[in-house]
Amino acid sequence: MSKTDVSRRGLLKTGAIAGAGVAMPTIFTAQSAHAFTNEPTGGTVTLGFNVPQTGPYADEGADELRAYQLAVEHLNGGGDGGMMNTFSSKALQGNGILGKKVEYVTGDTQTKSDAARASAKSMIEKDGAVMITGGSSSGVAVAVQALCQEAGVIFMAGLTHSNDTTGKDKRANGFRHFFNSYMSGAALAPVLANAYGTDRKAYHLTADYNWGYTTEEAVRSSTEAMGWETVAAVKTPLTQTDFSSYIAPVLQSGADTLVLNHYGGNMVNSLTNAVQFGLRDKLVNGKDFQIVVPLYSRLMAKGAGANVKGIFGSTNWHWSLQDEGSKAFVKSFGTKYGFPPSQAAHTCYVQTLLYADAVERAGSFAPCAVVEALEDYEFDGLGNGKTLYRGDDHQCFKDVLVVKGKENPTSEFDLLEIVEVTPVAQVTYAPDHPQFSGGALGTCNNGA
Amino acid sequence: MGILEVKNVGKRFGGLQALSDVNLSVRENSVHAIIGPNGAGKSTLLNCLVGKLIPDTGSVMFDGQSVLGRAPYEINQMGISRVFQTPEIFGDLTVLENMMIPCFAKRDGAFELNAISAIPAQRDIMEQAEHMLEDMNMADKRHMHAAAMSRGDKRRLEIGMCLSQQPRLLLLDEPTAGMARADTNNTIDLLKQISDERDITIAIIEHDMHVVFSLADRITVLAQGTPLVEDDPQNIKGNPKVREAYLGESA
Amino acid sequence: MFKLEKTDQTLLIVVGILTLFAPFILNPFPEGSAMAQFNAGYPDLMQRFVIFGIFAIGFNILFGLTGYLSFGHAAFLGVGSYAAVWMFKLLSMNVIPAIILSVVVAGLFSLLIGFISLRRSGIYFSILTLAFAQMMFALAYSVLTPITGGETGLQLALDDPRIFGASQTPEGNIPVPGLFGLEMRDSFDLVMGSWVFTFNIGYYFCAMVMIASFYLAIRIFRSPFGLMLRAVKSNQQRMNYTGLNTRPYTLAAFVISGMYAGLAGGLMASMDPLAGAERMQWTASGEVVLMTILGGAGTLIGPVLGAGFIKYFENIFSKINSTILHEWFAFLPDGLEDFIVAILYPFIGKGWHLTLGILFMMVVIFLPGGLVEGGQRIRSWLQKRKSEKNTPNGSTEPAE
Amino acid sequence: MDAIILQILNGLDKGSAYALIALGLTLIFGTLGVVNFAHGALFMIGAFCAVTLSRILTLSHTIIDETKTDFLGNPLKVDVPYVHDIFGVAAGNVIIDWAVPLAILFAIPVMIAVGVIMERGLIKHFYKRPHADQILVTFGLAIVLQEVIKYFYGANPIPTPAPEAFKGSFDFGAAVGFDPNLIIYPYWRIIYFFFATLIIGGVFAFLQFTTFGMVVRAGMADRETVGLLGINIDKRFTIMFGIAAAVAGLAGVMYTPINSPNYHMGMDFLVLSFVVVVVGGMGSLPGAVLAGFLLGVLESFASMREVIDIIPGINQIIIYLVAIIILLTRPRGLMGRKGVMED
Repeated sequence: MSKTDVSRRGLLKTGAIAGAGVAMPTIFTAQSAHAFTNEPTGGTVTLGFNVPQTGPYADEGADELRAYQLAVEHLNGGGDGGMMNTFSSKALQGNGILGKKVEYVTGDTQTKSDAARASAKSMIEKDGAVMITGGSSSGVAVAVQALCQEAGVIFMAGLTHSNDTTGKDKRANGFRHFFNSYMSGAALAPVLANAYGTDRKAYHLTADYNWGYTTEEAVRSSTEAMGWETVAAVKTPLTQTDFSSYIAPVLQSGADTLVLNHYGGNMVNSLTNAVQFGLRDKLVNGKDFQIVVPLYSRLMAKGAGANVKGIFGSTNWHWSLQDEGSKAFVKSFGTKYGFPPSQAAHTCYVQTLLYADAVERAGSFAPCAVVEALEDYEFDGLGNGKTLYRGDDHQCFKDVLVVKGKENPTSEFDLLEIVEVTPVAQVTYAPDHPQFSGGALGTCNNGA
Repeated sequence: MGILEVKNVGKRFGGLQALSDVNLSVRENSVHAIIGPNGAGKSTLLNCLVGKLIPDTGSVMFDGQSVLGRAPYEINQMGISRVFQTPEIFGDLTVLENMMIPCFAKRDGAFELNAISAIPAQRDIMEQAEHMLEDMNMADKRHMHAAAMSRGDKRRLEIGMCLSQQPRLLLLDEPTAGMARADTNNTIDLLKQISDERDITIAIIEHDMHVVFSLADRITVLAQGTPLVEDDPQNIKGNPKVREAYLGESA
Repeated sequence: MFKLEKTDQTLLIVVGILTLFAPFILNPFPEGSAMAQFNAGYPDLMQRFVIFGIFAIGFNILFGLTGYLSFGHAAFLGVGSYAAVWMFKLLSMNVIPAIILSVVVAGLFSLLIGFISLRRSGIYFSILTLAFAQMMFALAYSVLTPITGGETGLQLALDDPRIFGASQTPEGNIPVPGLFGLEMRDSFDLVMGSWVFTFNIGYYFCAMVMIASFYLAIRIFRSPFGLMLRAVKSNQQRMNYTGLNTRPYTLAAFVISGMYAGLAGGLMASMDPLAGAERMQWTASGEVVLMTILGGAGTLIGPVLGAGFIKYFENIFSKINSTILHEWFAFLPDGLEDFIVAILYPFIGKGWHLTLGILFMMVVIFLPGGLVEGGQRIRSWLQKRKSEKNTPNGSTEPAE
Repeated sequence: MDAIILQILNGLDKGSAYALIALGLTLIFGTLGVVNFAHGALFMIGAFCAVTLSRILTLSHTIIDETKTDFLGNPLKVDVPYVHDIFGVAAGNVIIDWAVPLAILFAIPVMIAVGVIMERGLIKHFYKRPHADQILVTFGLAIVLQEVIKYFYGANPIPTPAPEAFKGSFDFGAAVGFDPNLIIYPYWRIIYFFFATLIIGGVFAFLQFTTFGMVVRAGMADRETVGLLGINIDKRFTIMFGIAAAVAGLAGVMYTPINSPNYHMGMDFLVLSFVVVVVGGMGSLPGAVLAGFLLGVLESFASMREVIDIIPGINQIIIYLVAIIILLTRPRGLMGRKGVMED
């Protein structure tokens, strides 16, 4: 009796159709035929797009899905090719990946690690996906990344910002293009010092879970290094909706800056509440009171509305960037969907292209070959300038954007403006940096 | 010395003295009726006997042991069974199952984790329950849902359930309340039969004089929370105090 | 056989056969066909069917028999998972000790929580259990992160100090849970023409445990203890005045169903060694309530059906996207195709919640006894039709 | 001291929101005996009444501004609200700015209609069904309602600000002699508090002083007897359901400037409001209000960092901890009646 670690429907799909009508043979599949999990042997290759389709991040998931569909279109030679034209690697031909037409399946993570793993498993076991990508939270990213490692497929993380994804929970089969908490802190601190001075007293409100912890740590250490003082850091429950009881004591503490280490709905509510309390109209220690949001997304800005005006934060990418890659992507996305892409859409699109390119360059879909092709790979033309996929932790190193809520937005998508493009050198850290300690990458797993 | 001795029992609800200085002695193997006008404290007294209420003062001794402070199930295990004004049975279960539960309680005590053996394997219990159903003339209804039966049958079932525990004292709370005449007479006959055939003491709270005088060996009259008189039925009938307090009012 | 009555025995055998042949039954459509989307015969989902089946069977022992509605049962599933993963991290990758520990730990938690919560009944009991579970979820997600992994869940790592067995495989990967050398994730495929059937070791392990759990549940239902539990639901007053102490009965039922939940949690971790806090959230507890009521509370098979129904929806319906819809209706003229897709689209894929909500309402409105009642109605309708056929002059029999 | 005063203020404000939702829930439970899991959805629909009104007010036609370009380099399309055309730009902006208060007028008829339709179309058939069925069907309804809202409005929160006039906060501290900025409170939250107490008072007065209210209260106490008196209690109960829906809806409308509404805000409040109702005692209106304020204040205290430093995580569990303690010491919540929802 032969054994497989997961089923290989990608193979069987085509094989079985060819053998349709022949009901006779009863074959247990033989192991030797497959070098790795879900090896695509027919004319197509299946990718799994695992994004939140229900729950609070459903809109972000929808935007990710749009980007994936666009990427598939471009990979298969449709549309205007988008960033494939500006990408420094020219391995992609617009004829699918390694000549195989790209197909995809979608799943709903519900932004819950269990559901995300279930849906990823179904894509691997049922649909024969050879790569899983997507997600909109670090909990999901870490959970699915571990699953992909075990199953022997590649995981290209979507939106995940916690240090842990490429820190203590890193895995050899997983790759992150998105930036992380440390980079946010490192990029923001100089801009904040520049704008608000170096003797600020900061009050942190931190979402009480892993991502919140790493973000608080990163922002604290980089602002304190510039001379800021951290007056207090209070943890807030994930399920909190009304932050008034956390915002109200801020002024009493003598702080003159509020840092909201919140994401998604938490951030929308805490920022709205903070502005409601009129914090930004106050004068403390002779300085204007300021609010900082380390991680911005367009949907968060949209949810918080006018409250974001003038508030600093960081993002991975923004559609108003004027490099050729960004312009090409915005153009093809905007033409197809009628509005500019979000940073989540960008990172997902880029991850798909990077995966496809690595497969082309490696000449194989085998995860270990892909890992080798991506590790320490340097590229350009995908929107963030020269970028390195570091081999030590599978984290992309690239420029980080410091942004600010726009005072006079012209549309519901035009909410943030770029204040500074922080060069990659300033956000690079050593692989053994204490904020990323613990855990090991391990070795790549081909499964099967 | 009776099997049930109530001494100086008093119970207060806020500003209302529901019972005061109640003394009562129920002789073994007798039928003792407690009568009284509405609000005389009959139900309160009963609840003090079964552990649902704890009296403020006094003592309640059953067979030489105090029942005070014990939970209803413990008092029941001592040998006191109660029949309610509206039949309290297991409506969702079949008649046979209803009858089996007290048999289990008698055999296994207040709690027994008997989760694996099948019910039909409990032959002794099955036999007891079937036997009691026949005694109660209900064998043909054994697979009926108890809730679907007539009120008279429910009452009959409830009495049967109490009897299958072989209690030493059976407390009945207006067992014929709301019954048609025919059902009432049937119930009287049933209780008479029980009292004659079994080694059992019965205490009955009743409003209906017909029932009381057809059953009771001894009667306590309760008025305004305190016993007025305790005597044999024929003496009660002629007692002017009783007539004034109770019978006169209803006559 | 099995010391069961005939109908129960038939039921057990039917369930056993359905479970063992699930890889065939759940994959009725050939690979590559448009309907293959509805195939559910892949290991993960099959495992989920039986694991949530166990969870719901256990929940039904409490809710179906005693009527006590616990709104925090997922907490026991959660602690079971944590216990199992810790066992993998510290002791060995064998699933047996992990599952034993998860049952024991869940039993202890349910003993404590049940002891306190069962002091109240009705909705007050429900809210107490809900409160305990929500507290456990909130703490596991935040303050207890060092023990529970918090947001990212408790996972295995390459440097786990495993007493029996290596921290890493020779290839440098994390070992996978197994049963004396049989790896839970191992599968083999059977190809028959266009059909592919996957047989997964983990699934069969879970299936065996489920059949055993189901058998145990039947025994409990039919035992004197089960009778007492139904009596508790029917009339607590009469219980008390029949010399029976209801508290230990309800507590025993609570602990047994908590242990079932722990077993389900342990199995989940054995199939996929990760334990996340979301497993304990009130929505997860609500899900098992829905499974049980949807299938038919108090019936033996109902909860299993309900579990399958909801998990099928969650995993199959959520994956249908507009591209697939367009493929299905590609044979139609373009305008009509777009129209039909536009109508269906809100109900599938990301709209699966909507469809599930509508189905809940339909089932509760029209089938108060759950899916089991639906089955009974169909059966009696079929029987009626059959008897109508058997009376050639067409005269129907008088109603009973 | 100032910190404690501030958290009491906070707690009262939070508590007024809890009390308002719990009140509607109790009203439905007390009158109809129905456990309504869709009550949170009514709150959410109320909030989306405000969103809808502000969408209606900003209904626009587009004009093309040749001088500017959009992100793709095409001429910029500018949306011009019709209200600008009708009332002029200045007056139009004021109307748009006041969308939330205006939405109160809009929400009342909508919510009453939603409530009546819900009661007549669905809930009515569940009066005699077990509580478990009621929970399931209303839970299903809640899912359907929120998914429908999500379909039309998306999953992201939608900012719905208060009128410009109510922005900023009031300095309580300075008013009573503390240093400035120590005890500040946003105007809109103060309004919310008074609005909530007004509605709560209104509901109590309505039940206390009108014949309608007296009949309903009698019906809450003993439905059958009131039915025997030949009073059509069903019709009144339908109206009560409409009123309860309106109360939930108004709570939602007024809540929108505090937190941007999203489709799952009802579910977020559902569990909490049930805890409030049960802690107050099922079926007790004063209990619900009392419990709402109590839990609001305690939650605020638990979120003080001085408290969290002593007991880490207390802010995560305070509500549930209090609920457990109260239910263990007072079997039927703060003011519950015997025998209600205990079977």
